[in-house]
Amino acid sequence: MSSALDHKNATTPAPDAGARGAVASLLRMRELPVLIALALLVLVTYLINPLFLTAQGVKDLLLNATIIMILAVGQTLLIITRNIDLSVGSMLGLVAFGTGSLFSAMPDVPIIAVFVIGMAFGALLGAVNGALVTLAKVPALVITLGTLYVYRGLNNAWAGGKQYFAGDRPEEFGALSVNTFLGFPVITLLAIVVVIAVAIYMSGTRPGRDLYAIGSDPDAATAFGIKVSKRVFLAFLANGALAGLAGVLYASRFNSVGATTGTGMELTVVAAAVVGGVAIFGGSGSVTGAALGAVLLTTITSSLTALRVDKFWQQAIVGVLILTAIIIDRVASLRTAKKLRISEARNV
Amino acid sequence: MMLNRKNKGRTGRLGSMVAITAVAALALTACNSGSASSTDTSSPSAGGGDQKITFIPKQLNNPYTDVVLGGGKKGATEAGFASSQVVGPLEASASSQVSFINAETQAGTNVIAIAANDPDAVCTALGEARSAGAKIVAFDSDTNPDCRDIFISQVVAKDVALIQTKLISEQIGGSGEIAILSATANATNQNEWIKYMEEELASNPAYKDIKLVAKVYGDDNDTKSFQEAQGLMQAHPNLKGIISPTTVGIAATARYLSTSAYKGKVALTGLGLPNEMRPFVKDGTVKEFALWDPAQLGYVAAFAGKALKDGKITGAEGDTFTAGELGERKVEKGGLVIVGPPTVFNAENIDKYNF
Amino acid sequence: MQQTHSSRSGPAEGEQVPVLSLSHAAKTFGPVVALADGTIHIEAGEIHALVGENGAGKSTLVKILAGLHHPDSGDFQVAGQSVQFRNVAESKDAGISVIYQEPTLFPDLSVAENIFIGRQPKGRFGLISKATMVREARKLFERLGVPIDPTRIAEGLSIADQQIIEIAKAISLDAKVLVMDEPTAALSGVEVERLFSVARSLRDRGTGILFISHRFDEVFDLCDRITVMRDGRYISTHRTADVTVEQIVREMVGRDIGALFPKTPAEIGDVVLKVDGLSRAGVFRDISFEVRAGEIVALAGLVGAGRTEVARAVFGIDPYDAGDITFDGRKLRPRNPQVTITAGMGFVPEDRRKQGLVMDLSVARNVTLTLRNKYTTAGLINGGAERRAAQEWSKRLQVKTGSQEYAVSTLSGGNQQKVVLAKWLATDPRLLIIDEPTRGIDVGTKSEVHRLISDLAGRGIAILMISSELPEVLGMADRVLVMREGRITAELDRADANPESVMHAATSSAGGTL
Amino acid sequence: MSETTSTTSTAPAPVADNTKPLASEPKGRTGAARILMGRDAVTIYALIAFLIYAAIAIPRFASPVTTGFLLLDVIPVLLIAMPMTLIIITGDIDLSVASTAGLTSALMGVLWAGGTDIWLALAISLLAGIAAGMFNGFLIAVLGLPSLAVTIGTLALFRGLALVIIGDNAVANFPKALTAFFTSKIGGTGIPTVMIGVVVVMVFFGVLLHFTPFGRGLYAMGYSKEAASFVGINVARSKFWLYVGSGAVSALAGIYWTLRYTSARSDNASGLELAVIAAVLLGGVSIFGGKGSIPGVIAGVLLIGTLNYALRLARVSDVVLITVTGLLLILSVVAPSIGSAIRQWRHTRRVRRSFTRKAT
Repeated sequence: MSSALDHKNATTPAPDAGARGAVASLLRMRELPVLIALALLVLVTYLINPLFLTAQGVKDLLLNATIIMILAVGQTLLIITRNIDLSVGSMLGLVAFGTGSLFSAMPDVPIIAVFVIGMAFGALLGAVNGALVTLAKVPALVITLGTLYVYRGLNNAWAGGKQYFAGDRPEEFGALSVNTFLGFPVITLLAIVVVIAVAIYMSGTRPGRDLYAIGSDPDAATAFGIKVSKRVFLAFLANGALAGLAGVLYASRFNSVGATTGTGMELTVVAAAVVGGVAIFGGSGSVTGAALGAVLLTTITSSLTALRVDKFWQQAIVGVLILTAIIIDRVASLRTAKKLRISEARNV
Repeated sequence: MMLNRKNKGRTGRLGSMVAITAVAALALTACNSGSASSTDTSSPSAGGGDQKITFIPKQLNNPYTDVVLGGGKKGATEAGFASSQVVGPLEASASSQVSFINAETQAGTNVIAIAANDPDAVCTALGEARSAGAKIVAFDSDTNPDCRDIFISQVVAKDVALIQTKLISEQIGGSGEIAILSATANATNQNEWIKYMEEELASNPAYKDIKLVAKVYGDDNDTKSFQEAQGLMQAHPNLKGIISPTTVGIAATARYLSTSAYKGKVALTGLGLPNEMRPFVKDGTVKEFALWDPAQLGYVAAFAGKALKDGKITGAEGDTFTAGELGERKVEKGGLVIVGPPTVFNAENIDKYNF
Repeated sequence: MQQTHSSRSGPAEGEQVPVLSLSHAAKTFGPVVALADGTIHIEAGEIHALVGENGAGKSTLVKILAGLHHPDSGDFQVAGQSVQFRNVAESKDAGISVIYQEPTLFPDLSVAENIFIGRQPKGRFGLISKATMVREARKLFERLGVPIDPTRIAEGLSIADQQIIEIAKAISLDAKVLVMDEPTAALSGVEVERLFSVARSLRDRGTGILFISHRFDEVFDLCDRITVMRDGRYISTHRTADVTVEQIVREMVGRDIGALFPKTPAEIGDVVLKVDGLSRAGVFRDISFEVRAGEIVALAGLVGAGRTEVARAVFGIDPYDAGDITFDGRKLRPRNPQVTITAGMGFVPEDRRKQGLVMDLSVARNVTLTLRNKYTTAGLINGGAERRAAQEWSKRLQVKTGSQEYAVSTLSGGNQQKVVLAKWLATDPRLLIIDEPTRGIDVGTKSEVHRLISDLAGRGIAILMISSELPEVLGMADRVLVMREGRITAELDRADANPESVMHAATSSAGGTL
Repeated sequence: MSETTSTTSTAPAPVADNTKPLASEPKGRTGAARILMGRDAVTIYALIAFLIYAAIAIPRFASPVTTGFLLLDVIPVLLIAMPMTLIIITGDIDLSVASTAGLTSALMGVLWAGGTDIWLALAISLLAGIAAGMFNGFLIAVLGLPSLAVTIGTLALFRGLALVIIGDNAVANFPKALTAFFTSKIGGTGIPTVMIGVVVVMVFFGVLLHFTPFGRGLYAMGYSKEAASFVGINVARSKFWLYVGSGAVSALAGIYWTLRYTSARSDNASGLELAVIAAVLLGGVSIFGGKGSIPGVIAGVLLIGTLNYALRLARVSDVVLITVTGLLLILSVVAPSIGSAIRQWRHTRRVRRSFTRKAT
């Protein structure tokens, strides 16, 4: 009997399963359709209007995607845990205006300090959301709808009619969104680093995997001993910090920051995540997918302009994309379910 | 996502009720004591009695608007209003001004000065205000002429249009493709200017080599204007110049140009605030642009309102009134009052202005 | 009746400190006493069985061990150290690993990840090494001898496979104490044998194992000692070699089985429900049976055998691929519960909180929920008529509640079950499907529910009862249909139905021990 | 929104217990107490309290003029809040309502500008709203897609179609008589004439929810879709019709918006969905589904509307207003939770104490 633990000659999965599995899992990857759609879009646009992929064109495409990309990454952390943060636009606005104020109060502040302060400020705002959601155990949708208003109100009260302009900020700060490195704008590189870092965190660390577990089945996660509240709180905090980073970058890139900066961004961000294959009910999806979703959405805008297509179509196309994304997910999951059911039926 | 079906407590009701009412009351106390936008003039001057004027801009918290309203408040005090107020929406949508007009009607405000987001959407509400005895002064952006008593225009619409076409023609050397980046598609003032620009470009032989290839709208939103500017470059590779007859649009476009490869290659002019445009003029992105003194707009609007309310004028063609330190103004055809000629700003003179 | 009240009996051998020792633990939920005296002592290197009827307090005891519940009183020691677990993690850290009856996997995560969640093996840069994780998982499955792909996601796995994964998880934890709450309920004979050999080798390595099962053959085959519980109390502990099955059963039940269920003979009438060749791919196959008026037909079998699924398909909740359902001579349309209800069928589901009742609504509204269309005037609900009907039915079933207006969530489990019954009786049904009629109900109310069911049959209502409790099945049913792995494997008359015949048909591994 | 697509058996077996979780769980209340102390009643009290406060503290507030202007302002929210209440009670959501209204408005403008008879234009616009609702209903009820994701998609899609239809244009020259009717008042009461229609809609949804078998079923669906299907409720069909209703009422709101402001534009009513949801939640509807009432929601809408109007009358900046709206929303959900959290904590402490007492 004692041999059971060392017993080796049980049915071993075929060794080549690994290679086949790799191809299969590549095909299963939810990022793939987004990537293909993006590639097609860029290609078609380029063929019709070659200017689309000039150095400046590429730079603009990347810059446009940068801020939404960072926000989508943060939002994905939350959606994966079955939460949501609708207040990102308001948080971004507050931090962006805060960045302007900071430069105006202390023109010589080191740029790195601005990033740190901006992210800390964002993290604080995110922490308020997280604390309300996890301590009071109320749905994130309602809480962040509330803080969407509250933060926007604070921003208006703080800024009033005041705006800070690009000229009020040091040139090196603005240059971050102008200068390029290997053809990539500096802030885009920063965003890509963020995406990679968070992607590694989500797939390669235990706390990251815990987030998936929480979203997959919150009750099971509790039963399993995962500190659900703590993880969710930290996810809100991280999302806030990323919104803060996006706010600082916004101030670097755009001309003015004021009371209305970032209004209405929340739905674009959620849309980017959904298009990127993040399941709205948690448990699956990746930050890479969400980032690609963000790039796809912003690229559509640029493509339509470059193609001189009536820009009125843009929003409708975004809507169709979102619906397509969720229908794809649904069809895929139904097919898997059916396949599994039938294969098991054969086993019986 | 809102699946944490855990907490379904249904007590604490009294608590939350008390809390809700407390917040409401608190909010009101806060507003009664120190409302940011209300400044009661300290010395109601002779003859003013207890007349009140309220300014309703397109949108609060907009720098250009703030300059206009600064002049308006000054004018209101000098003209002898007992108090002047500024109320308005946080977003410049067509219908958002209506409830403010309604509240002012009910508050018994004597003069409502408004910059309309949509010429028609505010009409019914303004009509009710007038039947309640209020005088309506439109400024900056006109309403439907039937709905107001008088319109205080920056300058002669045609002049504004002409100066911008002249500037762009100079900057692009009299030939090439140009585009217009405007505010919202329904903005009354911008549309009128654009109409004159198009007429001028078509009729004036000096501009026969200039081709207007696109009109886009940035909705007076920094981000959107920025991206529209970017789109223009891509869609029209031969673009030589852009006219942006709106302060938000010109600043956003300047920001894009100055940070892109198009800096110095594509000319930009339009209407902008000197304080906002200063860095772009200095770094060479923008050579020259124009604007009137926005403060004068509000200033004259206040005096016009006073004259209307006192019955000195009716808004008919030929009426005249004195607008404080700016002297006498005459009402022109269609109830129009012109404030003054536009100023052209460039690297030499821009430091002399602070608004 | 034998009195083996050795409640103070610690480990019989004395000198060895038990690896886990719980003494006189009590746990109440409001007025409900779930556990009055939970006592168990598990030694390193033994497999210890815990037996008792449903509701004896086994699950509560397991939850205390797992750190999910905090006992109101009692002494809890692990390896001689007093412990008080505040949460699951602390229990896990102390070396206690629990496998639940119903596996709790994360459906979106891969199988390997489900096994290693929270302690994934790390590779370079301190990051999770997926390759190592998959390799380790594969090793575990090899050891268990099951071909599950560790890279697939858990969603869509059969209960048996989910159970295997739970076991793999616990094995990988190298737990000091392994608690298995009915792990074999959904496993086939081969899988059970495999599991047992793993369990034995774990024991030989010094792990203490607590094994909970209703299958006496397994208990006697596998375990070294047996602890019996009844009505939330510790009864006795025996060495397996020293006792017989009969002895254990007597201690478990504490009274004569026959007297428990007041089944009154009823006149059996015409066929009410006829199911013919019902199949659903992967769920059940070729199911045919009849239920007659006044007859109680029990659908027996192990959890996961497909009993509930058949009932749901008959009622119209789930679809089916082939077969016919005839009710009162008329063919029923699939997937339309509304038509089924109108035709005269009722369904008392197994999960009261999720399926049977709307917990936030009042007693009255729950009772009349099935009759939404009955008490209406011109399409509007007639509140008075509704309340009167609810009043009448609650009275008839003796639902104990302060008011008809109280939310049903304020009632005890037994009274909630009565509300569910009332709800269906109010529709004047011809056939009632009752899934696990007495699950989670205290012993007192239990016999009340049984009497009710018996009465209903007496009044000519056909009853299709699904039950996992063998005594309930044997005591109540006129006829027993036994299901295994999606098929009906036996149809037994009341006279032929006994523990052996039912268990034999339910498990392919001939369970002739009892 | 409380459905998961998971097919594995993930019943929260070890967590949920069939017994009651807390000894101090509130006892059910009887009829009168339920009505007087319910969560929705709180909103009604708050509304009354605020009305009294405003009438005393804010000059000119207490007048029929207030009634008129205030009601004209809240009508769109009031209308859409009705179907939204039913949808949220079933545990779903519809974020596309404002876009449907915008689409209707745009369509109406284009039709009228294109020379269509005004009544025909109205009818077509209403049908368009119904079609939009059917589209949502099809995706959510028939295909079983999550409502939150679907309606974020249609929020963009319908607004996009509005833009496609009317572009940047605005149509303003609607028949004077019609637009005048939309702002006219009933005699000297100050109550807008259109309120008659709005009341009809409110009564319709109120009766539907509270006095019909269909409405009774919605609560069951909101608590548990399983429990609902076990009592013979056709969950999919009910959902479908709710979205159709939502589309129809959103279209009415769009028509009202167009004619009240005499302006058909693509951006009409944009952002209104959040205002509607905020009001519905403030009115005591649980975002989890299963709880809420029409009177509570009406009070919620009026509370926000009155606060808005009163603050504007007192010339308080909109800045304060949006902050207060947000705080109210947060408070309305957090306050009960804090209460029960405190009870939970007390319970745990009591148990702990008795545990240690017995242990020693």
